[in-house]
Amino acid sequence: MLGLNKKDFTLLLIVAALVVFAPFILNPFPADSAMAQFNAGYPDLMQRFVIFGIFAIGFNILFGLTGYLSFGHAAFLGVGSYSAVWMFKLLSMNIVPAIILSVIVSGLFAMLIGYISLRRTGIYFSILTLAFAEMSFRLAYSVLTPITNGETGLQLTLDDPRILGETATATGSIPVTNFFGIEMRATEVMNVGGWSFQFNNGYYMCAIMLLLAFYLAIRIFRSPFGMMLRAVKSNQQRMNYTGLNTKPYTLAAFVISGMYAGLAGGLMASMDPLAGAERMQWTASGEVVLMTILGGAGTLIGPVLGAGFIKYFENIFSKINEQVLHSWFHALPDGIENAVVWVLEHFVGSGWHLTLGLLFMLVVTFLPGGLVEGGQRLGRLLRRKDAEKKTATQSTPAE
Amino acid sequence: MGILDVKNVGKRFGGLQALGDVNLSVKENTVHAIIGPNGAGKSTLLNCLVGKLIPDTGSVMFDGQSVLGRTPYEINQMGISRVFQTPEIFGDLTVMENMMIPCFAMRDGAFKLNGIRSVESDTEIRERAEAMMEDMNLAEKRHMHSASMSRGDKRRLEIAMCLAQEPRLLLLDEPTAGMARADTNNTIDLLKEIKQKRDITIVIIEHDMHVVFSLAERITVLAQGTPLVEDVPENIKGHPKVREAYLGEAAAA
Amino acid sequence: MTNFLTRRGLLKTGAVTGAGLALPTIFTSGASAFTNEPTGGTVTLGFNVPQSGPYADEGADELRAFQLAVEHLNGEGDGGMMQTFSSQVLEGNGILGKKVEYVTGDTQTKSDAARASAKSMIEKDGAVMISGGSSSGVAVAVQGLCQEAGVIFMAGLTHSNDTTGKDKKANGFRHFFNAYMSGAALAPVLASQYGTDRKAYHLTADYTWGWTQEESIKAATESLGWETVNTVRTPLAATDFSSYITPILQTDADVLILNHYGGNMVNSLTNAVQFGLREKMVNGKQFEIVVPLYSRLMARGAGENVKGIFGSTNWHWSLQDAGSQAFVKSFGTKYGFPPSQAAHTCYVQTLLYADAVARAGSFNPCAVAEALEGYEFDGLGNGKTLYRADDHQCFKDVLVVKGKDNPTSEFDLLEVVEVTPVDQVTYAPDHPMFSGGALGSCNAGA
Amino acid sequence: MDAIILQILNGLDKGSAYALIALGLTLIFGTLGVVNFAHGALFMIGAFCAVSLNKLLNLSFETVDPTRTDFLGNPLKVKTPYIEGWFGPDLGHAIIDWSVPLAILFSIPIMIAVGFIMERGLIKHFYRRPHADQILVTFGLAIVLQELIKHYYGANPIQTPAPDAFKGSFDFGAMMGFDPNTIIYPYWRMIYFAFAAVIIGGVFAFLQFTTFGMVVRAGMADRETVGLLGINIDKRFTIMFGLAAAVAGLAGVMYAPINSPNYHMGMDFLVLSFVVVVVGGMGSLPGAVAAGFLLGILESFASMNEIKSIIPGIDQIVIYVAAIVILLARPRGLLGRRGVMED
Repeated sequence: MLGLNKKDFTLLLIVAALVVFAPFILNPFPADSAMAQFNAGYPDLMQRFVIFGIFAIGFNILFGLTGYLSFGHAAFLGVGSYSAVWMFKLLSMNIVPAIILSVIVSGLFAMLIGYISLRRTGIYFSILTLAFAEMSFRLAYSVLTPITNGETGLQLTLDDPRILGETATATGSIPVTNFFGIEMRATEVMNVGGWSFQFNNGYYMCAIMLLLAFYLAIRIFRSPFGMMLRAVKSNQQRMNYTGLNTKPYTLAAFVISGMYAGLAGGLMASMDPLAGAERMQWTASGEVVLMTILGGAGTLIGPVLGAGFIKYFENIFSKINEQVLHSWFHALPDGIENAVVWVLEHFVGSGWHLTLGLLFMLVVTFLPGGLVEGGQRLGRLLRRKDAEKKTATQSTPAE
Repeated sequence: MGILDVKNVGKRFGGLQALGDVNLSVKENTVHAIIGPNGAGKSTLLNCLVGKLIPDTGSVMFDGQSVLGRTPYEINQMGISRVFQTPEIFGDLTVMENMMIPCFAMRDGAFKLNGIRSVESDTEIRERAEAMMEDMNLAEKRHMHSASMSRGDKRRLEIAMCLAQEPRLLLLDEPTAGMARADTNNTIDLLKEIKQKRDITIVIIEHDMHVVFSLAERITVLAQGTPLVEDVPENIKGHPKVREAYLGEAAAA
Repeated sequence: MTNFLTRRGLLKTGAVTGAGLALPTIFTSGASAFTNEPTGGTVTLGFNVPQSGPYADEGADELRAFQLAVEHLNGEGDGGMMQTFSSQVLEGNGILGKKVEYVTGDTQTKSDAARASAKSMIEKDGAVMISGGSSSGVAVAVQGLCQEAGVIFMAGLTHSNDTTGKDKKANGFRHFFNAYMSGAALAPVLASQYGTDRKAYHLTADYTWGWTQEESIKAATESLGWETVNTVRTPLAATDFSSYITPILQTDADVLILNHYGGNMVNSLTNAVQFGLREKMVNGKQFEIVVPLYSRLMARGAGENVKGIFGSTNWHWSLQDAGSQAFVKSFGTKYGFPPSQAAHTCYVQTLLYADAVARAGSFNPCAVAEALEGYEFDGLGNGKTLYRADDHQCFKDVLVVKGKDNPTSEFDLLEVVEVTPVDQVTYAPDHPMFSGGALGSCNAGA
Repeated sequence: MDAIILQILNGLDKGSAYALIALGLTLIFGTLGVVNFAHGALFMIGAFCAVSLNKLLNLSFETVDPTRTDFLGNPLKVKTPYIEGWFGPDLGHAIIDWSVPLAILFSIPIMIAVGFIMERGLIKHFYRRPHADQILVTFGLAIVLQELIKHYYGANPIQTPAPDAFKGSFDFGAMMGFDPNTIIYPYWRMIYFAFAAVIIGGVFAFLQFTTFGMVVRAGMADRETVGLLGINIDKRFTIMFGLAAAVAGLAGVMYAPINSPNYHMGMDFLVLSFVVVVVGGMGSLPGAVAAGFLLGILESFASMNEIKSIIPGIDQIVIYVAAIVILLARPRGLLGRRGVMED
């Protein structure tokens, strides 16, 4: 189906189902229950899951396939965001030209940086990409402020030209981003019993993009091009002595992953028309590296899982404060309640970084292949149990 | 004029003259061995042929065209394939995939951005790879991770990958180094079979005289960066200069 | 989607029935009149403070103040500044009878992260007002978001002119003072202390706040006769300022102005003192260092180096007016140490918001904004204060402070030298440093 | 002229810190082949050893002074450090005053222990894992370490002064015949430079002249062969990790008076120290040291007003520009070896 084999097509279907039903899946707890804090089914976070998923999928095309570890991919995301916001400022609030421009601009930027950085391999390559990205960030933060609006981030104002759109709405506000009139920020709320599910246009826009990006990634993984990239990772020497020029292969992978990053950046700006320079900082580049490794580098679904994992902690765990903890444990006797809260306090709220750090260590120590391996192990375990059950039932009559 | 003509090639590394003034002509469809004691410059010469090193002086012509100044992949595309001392294969890939890569390289050239069509659907390449694996007795291992194969199988795979490109010149750098006797004999048989079936020129660098004398039609002896003798195997065996070169080495050791 | 604070409260009173869901209706075309209209017995406020990164301690102090304000609004504790506030419409029964709940988030002092966490408070938790923050970049970014979402933004610590200048928004309000006011308050004191014949050398953090601070203090000192020798931009990420300080030795500058905040300020001041600048004599004058924006929390990091150094601050716990004393008392009793200026502004902002809602009789951001615009109040620690309608900036007295020579405790680092009256720091709404940009019209969302 | 001399001094001083951190990082790279993202955290822990000793010495008992009041109007509790109570105010004060130099002694065993625990408890399981996994696990560790420090010490920088005796600055200008007060340099920074030189010299001497060092150097060149010789290289590598941790820690202790330590100072230095190591060339100790000083000096010069006025913002990016230029001109950095971390 769609040029995919059965296994890949199933994977695509599963991802599609997860993405389409995310507003339900991520909102498992009734809105007024104590566990509602763990609900992640609100538009902003769902958009982030999907956008960072795209970013990580793209990064994985470079890192997972070729083994080239770029420490500067956030620069492409940042450039994509800036391009999109400029498009909103100058042309119109339609996201289509904005996203197209951001993909093109970040692709060109990736071509430039990739062409230079790919002259080196290994850690030398990593440091070159890091250096370019850090330069971009620092300049964006200071000297390039006329283009980037520095620390505050590039944002829309009431006096932007928007030649194909309107400068300001009739009510005197800044117009909103849209897809041929469909407003990205519009949300429908569905209340079912104690649950409340939010369906956001912007989210579904991102979701469609994710599915396209994911589908394209599968095709790349299964194509001769993907195989060549894996061969580059495996043995460059043999590549050269097999009459293959590795340079254009790696450069193509670099540019493609840069364009994925640009798409993510453009989408991010389309959901929330502000582009902050921190998006380009090395920590942001490091984050996508962590997402990919955490999920499982070189696997199709891993990076998406990794992205979801990190964004979930950043957005959910950081919001659990002392009051919330007390509300969970108020049934306990006071002394114990305080003790439990005191312990947990370290790991949530302002301590969310600690939890994340510990989880990084645990996952990589016990699941060398990342979260995907965790899933595989779980699957194997279940199958084995299943098999045991079967053998048990089969062997019973024989006795 | 042979298919490969090396004229006056010299190469220095700092103060060390690795190759002095090497002249060598390899005739088409022959097996030509280059032997010599350690440090004689055999590997340096080989590296000059495939573009890994650029000689300081002289010329290297393959089929009337100069290979100098070309990158390894360009030289490969001219029709020269190389087998390494330790098998260089794509360890992370399966045997089948290993086989398909040279097939792609042969059909699509040094670079083709073919990112949409799946490998599976490319029957032409699959068939070619299958045929080659069949030919080289690798078909049963097609789904194996190539890194987990035995050394002999890796060597076989590497040779198969080279042959899949239908090269006119195959360079072998000590193909039996570190192999057990039985594997060595298998490799000899394999090379003989290849020679029998195909129109191919083979240049082999080898330490193991058993291998050399089983295969070579002509032998060049290299010592201290210069060719000592070049002749048919029968004449090499008792040649005094050769003895001196090797015994000298033995005495030094 | 009510947060469970609601639930907790309800459980405690044993009345679980009929809890109306305070659904977040941001960006929806739902039935509500405005974004996140509170329909149940509670109202949710969102406190967005830095919990990680260099300003985490400042963020923690802001959070303490918010918690205290919520307690006081709900009628718990001693009421703090609610007693001394000139407006007495708040009754200690929440806001408009609705119990005040709150949610918190981590800005990480990054525009992106701050917007993400503010969005989650609006979209997920149904917050009707967002407050807090410890940097101007974040304040401007979140203010923009609140404008789009249709909720009120009560800025926390943000000192850049832009927040109520070129980036001002109809839904955003700032109680904290700004760079212009710092300059205007500080310059006369500097002139009287150090004379009018001085040559100043500026080191400025290379980002928007730094630039507006430099512009303001430069203009203010120059108008008093000072000469500006040089203004040098330093990278925000710099940790060692030695290579920016040594060139000063070669100039004839006799005052160093550090337009730095936070970690930058601690390091640049420490470095400047290390290089012996304070012992230096230039043209027969003692070399001096000035830090236009002081933060007591940060000053601790610079230790003894702050002694005798002038700067300005929005508020200080040693003020003797009834409002300040009431606040210090209730904060100090609860947490064991005096509040910072960041805590003060956040506490005041929360009360001002609640008061405006109460006076307007509605949570509708447009009604609240109207109640705040042009509102004059007193008793919140800064004397008589005006929320100016033109730019949503508070105008009040500004404190000029100096590093204390003999501190009695680790909190007792600054002493108030002068309370600069409000008239002296007031500027026209169309002042060039604040021009460009417009409030726009208030957005109620929905 | 005097401006240039000053910037060279600044560069040497910054370079000392970079070189010390990069030295430890390279030791770990070179010997263990591990990409240690927690190395900055070790530097930070070192600095917090100084902070902790200072706090420890300042542990106080309280006496109530009824004549003064605190911020709530209660009688003021005056704190007196126990040390001053035990040794008398003068000696006690002197001990507190010298807390940073004392912290050097205090930190060495702590840092070595931290290094051992890290290596035995975590890093050794990652020797044969891909570099990506090493990055993830050490990055996780760095986060955990800095969050723990944040939890106990807060996020604000903590002043950790040098002894009073070293607080002033030295007038080079007067000595060299320039105008007085034009070339002055703080004592403590000069001490830092000298200290760094001693440590770097010590590490080199250790590797050069001891049997232990020779084995380790051989191990850096070819781990497998040395292992085949029947030498227990693992044990030595553990010790090397402890040594690298101690070097990073000492760099941190001595750095504390220059800039007040805070919990994320390790992360601030992390990226920079990686750039330094790579520019120096993977696996080369002299390269790391040379690159540290080179980048330190470049950074100082780039922040001169004369240069900034030609290229605005150059001081923000000079290190990265230099890194790019050097890596493009020399494929393996200044002194890197072929094949180390190239795949």
